[in-house]
Amino acid sequence: MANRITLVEAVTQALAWELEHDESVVAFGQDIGANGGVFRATDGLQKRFGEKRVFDTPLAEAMITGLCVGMSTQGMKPVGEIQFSGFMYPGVDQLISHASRMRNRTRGRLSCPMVLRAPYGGGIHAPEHHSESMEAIYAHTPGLRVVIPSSPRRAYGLLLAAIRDPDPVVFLEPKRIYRLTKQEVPDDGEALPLDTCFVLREGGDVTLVSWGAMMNETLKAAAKLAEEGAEAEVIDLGTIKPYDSETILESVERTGRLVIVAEEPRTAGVAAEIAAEVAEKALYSLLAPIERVTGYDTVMPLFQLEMSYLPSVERILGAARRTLEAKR
Amino acid sequence: MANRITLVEAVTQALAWELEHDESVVAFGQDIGANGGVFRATDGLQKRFGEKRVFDTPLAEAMITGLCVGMSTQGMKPVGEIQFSGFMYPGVDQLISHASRMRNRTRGRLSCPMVLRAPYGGGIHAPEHHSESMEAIYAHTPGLRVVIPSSPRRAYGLLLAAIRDPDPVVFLEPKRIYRLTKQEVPDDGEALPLDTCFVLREGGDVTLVSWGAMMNETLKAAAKLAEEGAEAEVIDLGTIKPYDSETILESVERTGRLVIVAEEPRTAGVAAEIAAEVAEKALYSLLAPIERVTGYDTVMPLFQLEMSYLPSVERILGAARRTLEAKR
Amino acid sequence: MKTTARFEIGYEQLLDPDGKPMVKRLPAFANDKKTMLGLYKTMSLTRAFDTRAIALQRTGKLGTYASCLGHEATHVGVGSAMAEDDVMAPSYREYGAQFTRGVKPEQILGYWGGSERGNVYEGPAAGDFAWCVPIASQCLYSAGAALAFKTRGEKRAVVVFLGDGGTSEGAFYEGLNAAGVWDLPMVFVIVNNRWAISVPLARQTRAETLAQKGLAAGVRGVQVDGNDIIAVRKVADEALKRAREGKGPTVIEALTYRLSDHTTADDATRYREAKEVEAAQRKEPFVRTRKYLESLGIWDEKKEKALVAENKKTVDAAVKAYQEAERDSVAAMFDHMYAELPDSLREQREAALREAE
Amino acid sequence: MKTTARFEIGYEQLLDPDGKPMVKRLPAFANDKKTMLGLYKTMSLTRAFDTRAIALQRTGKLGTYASCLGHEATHVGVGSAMAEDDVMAPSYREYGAQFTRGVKPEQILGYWGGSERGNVYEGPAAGDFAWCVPIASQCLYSAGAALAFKTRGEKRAVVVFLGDGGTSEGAFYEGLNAAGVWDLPMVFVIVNNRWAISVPLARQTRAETLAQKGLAAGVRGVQVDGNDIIAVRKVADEALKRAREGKGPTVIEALTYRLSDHTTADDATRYREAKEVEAAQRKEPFVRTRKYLESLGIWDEKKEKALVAENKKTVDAAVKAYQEAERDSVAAMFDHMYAELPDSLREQREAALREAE
Ligand SMILES: Cc1ncc(C[n+]2csc(CCOP(=O)(O)OP(=O)(O)O)c2C)c(N)n1
Ligand SMILES: Cc1ncc(C[n+]2csc(CCOP(=O)(O)OP(=O)(O)O)c2C)c(N)n1
Ligand SMILES: [Mg+2]
Ligand SMILES: [Mg+2]
Repeated sequence: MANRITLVEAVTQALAWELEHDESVVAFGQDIGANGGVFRATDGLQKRFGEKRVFDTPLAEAMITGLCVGMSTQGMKPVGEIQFSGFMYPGVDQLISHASRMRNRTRGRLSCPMVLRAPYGGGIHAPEHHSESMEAIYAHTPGLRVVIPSSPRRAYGLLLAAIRDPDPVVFLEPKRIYRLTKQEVPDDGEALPLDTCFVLREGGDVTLVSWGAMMNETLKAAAKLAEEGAEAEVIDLGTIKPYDSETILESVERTGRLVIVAEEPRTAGVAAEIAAEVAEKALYSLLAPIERVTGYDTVMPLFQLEMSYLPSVERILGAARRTLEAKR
Repeated sequence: MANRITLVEAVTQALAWELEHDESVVAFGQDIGANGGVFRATDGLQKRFGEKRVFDTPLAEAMITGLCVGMSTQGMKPVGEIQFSGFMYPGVDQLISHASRMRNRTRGRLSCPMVLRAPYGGGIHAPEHHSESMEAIYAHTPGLRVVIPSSPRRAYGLLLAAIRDPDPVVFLEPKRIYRLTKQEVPDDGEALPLDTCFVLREGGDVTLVSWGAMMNETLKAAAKLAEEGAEAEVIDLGTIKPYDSETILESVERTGRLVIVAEEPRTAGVAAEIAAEVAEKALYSLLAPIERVTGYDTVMPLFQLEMSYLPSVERILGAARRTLEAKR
Repeated sequence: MKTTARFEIGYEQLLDPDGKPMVKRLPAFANDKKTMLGLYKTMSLTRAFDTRAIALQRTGKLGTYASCLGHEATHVGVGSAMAEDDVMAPSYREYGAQFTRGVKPEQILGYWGGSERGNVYEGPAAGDFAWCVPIASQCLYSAGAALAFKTRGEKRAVVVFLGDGGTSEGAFYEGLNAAGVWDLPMVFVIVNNRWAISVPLARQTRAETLAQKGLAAGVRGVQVDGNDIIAVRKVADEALKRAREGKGPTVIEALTYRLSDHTTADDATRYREAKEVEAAQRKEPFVRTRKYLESLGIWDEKKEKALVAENKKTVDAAVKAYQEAERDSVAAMFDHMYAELPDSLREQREAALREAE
Repeated sequence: MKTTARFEIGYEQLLDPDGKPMVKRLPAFANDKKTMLGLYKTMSLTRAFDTRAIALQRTGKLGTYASCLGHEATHVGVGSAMAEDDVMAPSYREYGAQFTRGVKPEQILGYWGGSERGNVYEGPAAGDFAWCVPIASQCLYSAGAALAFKTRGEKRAVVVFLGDGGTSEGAFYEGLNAAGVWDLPMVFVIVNNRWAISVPLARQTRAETLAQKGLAAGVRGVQVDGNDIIAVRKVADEALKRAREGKGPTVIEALTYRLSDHTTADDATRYREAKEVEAAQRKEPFVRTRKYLESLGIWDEKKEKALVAENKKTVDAAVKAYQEAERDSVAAMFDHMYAELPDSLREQREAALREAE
């Protein structure tokens, strides 16, 4: 059964599983049918499940998002795809004004068990608007759930969980690592828990928190630190909102040092939230200033500069070393 | 010359000044002409400056935002009004994808000296979508400037500065205090500085940072603390992005205690940013955990519960007292 | 230049302002006494409710309220044409339509009284959408609901109401385009009451009719006299039948007039002429309906009085229920955010409950 | 039901695919040798550029690139009709139009080569908008530019290009409605190349024509054979004249075909039939233009060869300039975010520069 697949194939596998086992699931978006999605995330699904279950839409993101809202209120489980997360903005009104509020507005009479998927993040030399990381907008919105996988196995398990979740989920896929590595991902329909961090590496000297494609650089930095004699605990946020602060607080209480790594713009991002939470709840444990290694407060540049924008292993190491050297 | 006016009248006065002194300024939005705006912020302006300078638009926020973008690239200084900040979302794409990027995209060839005004925040018993505080979305967006006044005088001076600024400004007006107090506001065309905090009260025991309508509760809390023998330094952020962290850091270095008060939802808000910045740059000065007193991560409820959602003087006092009592 | 496409927009009116039929044969339902009495009674209850709601607001017992004065024939005509399992997506003043769906007057008061409990509908409305404040955004989720019905092969339609102002929003157009391309079972009811707060139709669009906006999406469009309950009901019946039969969506432009201020927070004298309102008053929907009923011999002064009394009782009871309802508890702010309360929110909930004590 | 509005959509074609005039009298410019040679030469340069750009991408010397194969007549026809001080709002493949505005081939390469420097146009294009990736969003800022011209009483027009797919976005419609209601000096050029990546027109909308989408906003709409340079230029001339004279906006639907993949990242064989492409190939814009020029006696094989050689030189020079350009410096990421660098960004800039060392 077990097969070695990439992250994007794990997405396809999860979609196929749910389409197969829950007839209320439908998937739609731009170019997801015959074309199988511009990243092939839906490759073969239309052929397998038919045009009623898997279909192309007109070119209108507000509409795609609104279709998710409306279908989900009527007992279906729509999985909408936005071709790139930089094109989600026209649909932000449907997300903020309706998806996130439907249950609360009707005191539970209606609800939105929908998933909105989008590839996000930089690093693939894509054109303008194709490389941004604006997950904080959705994380800031009360009522949404934001989930970001960072490995094939977590992509499979978390997407299953997202589709089964009774509330709206924004599911962002780090396209930079869509095909980076293969992993064994049994197609067993086993979901992973939402709202829970994943500890990818244990260590007592410094806590590194990240998510998405940056997990990769973060793990590399941790390996390097180990060579240097410092054991980093590496935590993958997994669910960005509502997130599992307990695991992080518990770790920081042990290590006393925290570096948060994210490719999002710096100001008022998810990294800020984690730092703030720790500064409130674990201040006395901190042996060093919290470090955020993030994208800059600049537009994600065209690709000549994108690697200068994205946090590098070196930048993470720099921050980690500073916290390790810090003395109160 | 000097006249005692409310915050909303100060907005009108600033608009009138700029319309009078800069012929490239135009103001438009829904119901801002004959009706003078639903809060009367543009009262009398159409009569005074004519329909070419002050005019009603069709009911389309993406369009209003886009008009600002386009007009400003062609040498005009548009001031668009969105009737309530809860209706800005359809225009978010124009803000994020264009207004904030135009200068960078063209390496300075085109730019967007535009202002997008909107009343925001809770506390006036308004219907759904009329009471939210989502400034963090705009603060998180690289390339935007976000300005929020908290008194008639600052409304006048900051709006003048915003209109004259060569880059796009989201100008959010705390409608809860539109008519709360009157202040002398000389109509002298003097702008106040952007990107600078305003220290409203000096004190050495605890730093209270806030903005918008919450300034009022924060100042009340400071007065109460003074009665209790603790001197709070009260800082009005003024410009939310890019914000003046220096003044805050300097203050926290003196007081060792920080409470941030904001009516926005808690997760990944502007308050988180300030806390994170302080936890990075002034950690060793902190004598107590940073406290955030914010809205909850819930939908801003309909008005029966809105006062339970908004930070109260009591909540601020509770947080301030906790930080004052904290011992390392 | 050769001509590649041609279009026409039709207009339906069956009763003149004096209640006289303008065609030889009215639709069958117009001769059905029960149907016609039902329509009139709901219109009348709506008016009674609206009047009282404004009074409640004026005396500080209700929040901002959006009146439906003048729209009763459109709202009731469309609502009554719906099947129980159709779904309605209102904007924010279609009380008459909601009454046909079993929504209770006290719920509407509850909503404008600041509680989400007002949106917990039962009966035919149990699957209906709640009020939608962000103009035209209902067009998108409505398309989603319709697509769900189509996907499951259910013969159900979605009726979405929007205003003339709402037709300027991109969301309207995207919803319309979805309806067109997938032949969705939808009826877009554009309630053209000539004003969007202070903005008259001429400043909203240059289109000669709003029905023609359907053409942009290849969707059938029709105008109707929105003060003519028989015409409204007829075009709604037809549009719903087509929708349910898979024959595609319809745009109905109902021409009526907002006789009231926009909401109780508005003062329409700032921006429109009294004489325009007076002229519109002469075409309002009640007189002609009543006269038509009289011409059928099923209505008279006595019946009218009895109805007024009955409506008063109904509305009194609703006001009482509204005023006696408990205020929302702080917990309610948290308990419907997610199906299950996440840990982080649990903490915030506890803090809020502590503070409320 | 009475009819309240009637509409027609016209279609303009002047040359048949063999370059034979289909009307007695072609527009005057069609007999002006200089004009016609200019149009053809720009089309030809565009084709040469496009071919080379694809080759560069295939050999790893350029990022993803969007080909304009087949669109040359539409792009050049419209661009050449513009006055210098008009403003163009392209989407992302209108190279032919940009060449008429003085944009240099090396700038276009620079952009697809990952640098914003590619957007620093000079000459007539100095006030033009840069490429716009978020589909149809250019329709809104274009309306803003047009409103600026109208407000200042300038006789300048804005030309906005979008694709068939783009007509499904609300932004297109909102921009159109603005143009209609204020009679803005705008021309919306819908380049209907039948495909939006893998989605054919029939899945994009049910509207019979895209020109009729103008009707939703009361805006004049016209179809044109987008492979017929004379017809395109004619309808563009007319539309721009109307716009500048304050006679209002026009929607031009140019019917053409995307002969290439969507971009170099796309593989169109996954979703469309070779025979459809072959059929379209037979109507492509070059043959008929050349044959028409030959019929005027101003073109022949020799001239064609000379032109090919000249284009090669031009493109070679552009490629050289592109390849020799310095890569962007890290500072560039910060220096154009605001007119003046804010303190917080100064700190980030310094950190980035330190890291870059
Ligand atoms: C997206 C959005 N923008 C603005 C508003 C504020 N607003 C409320 S009602 C209204 C006018 C609506 O006019 P119309 O669509 O004609 O409906 P009517 O009120 O006449 O029934 C406006 C501008 C809103 N609710 N939503
Ligand atoms: C808002 C938005 N959504 C999606 C995309 C991804 N995308 C790029 S081009 C394209 C198809 C555009 O088709 P069309 O408008 O017909 O223009 P064409 O490419 O055919 O010239 C899509 C979906 C985008 N760039 N912007
Ligand atoms: Mg209206
Ligand atoms: Mg196309």
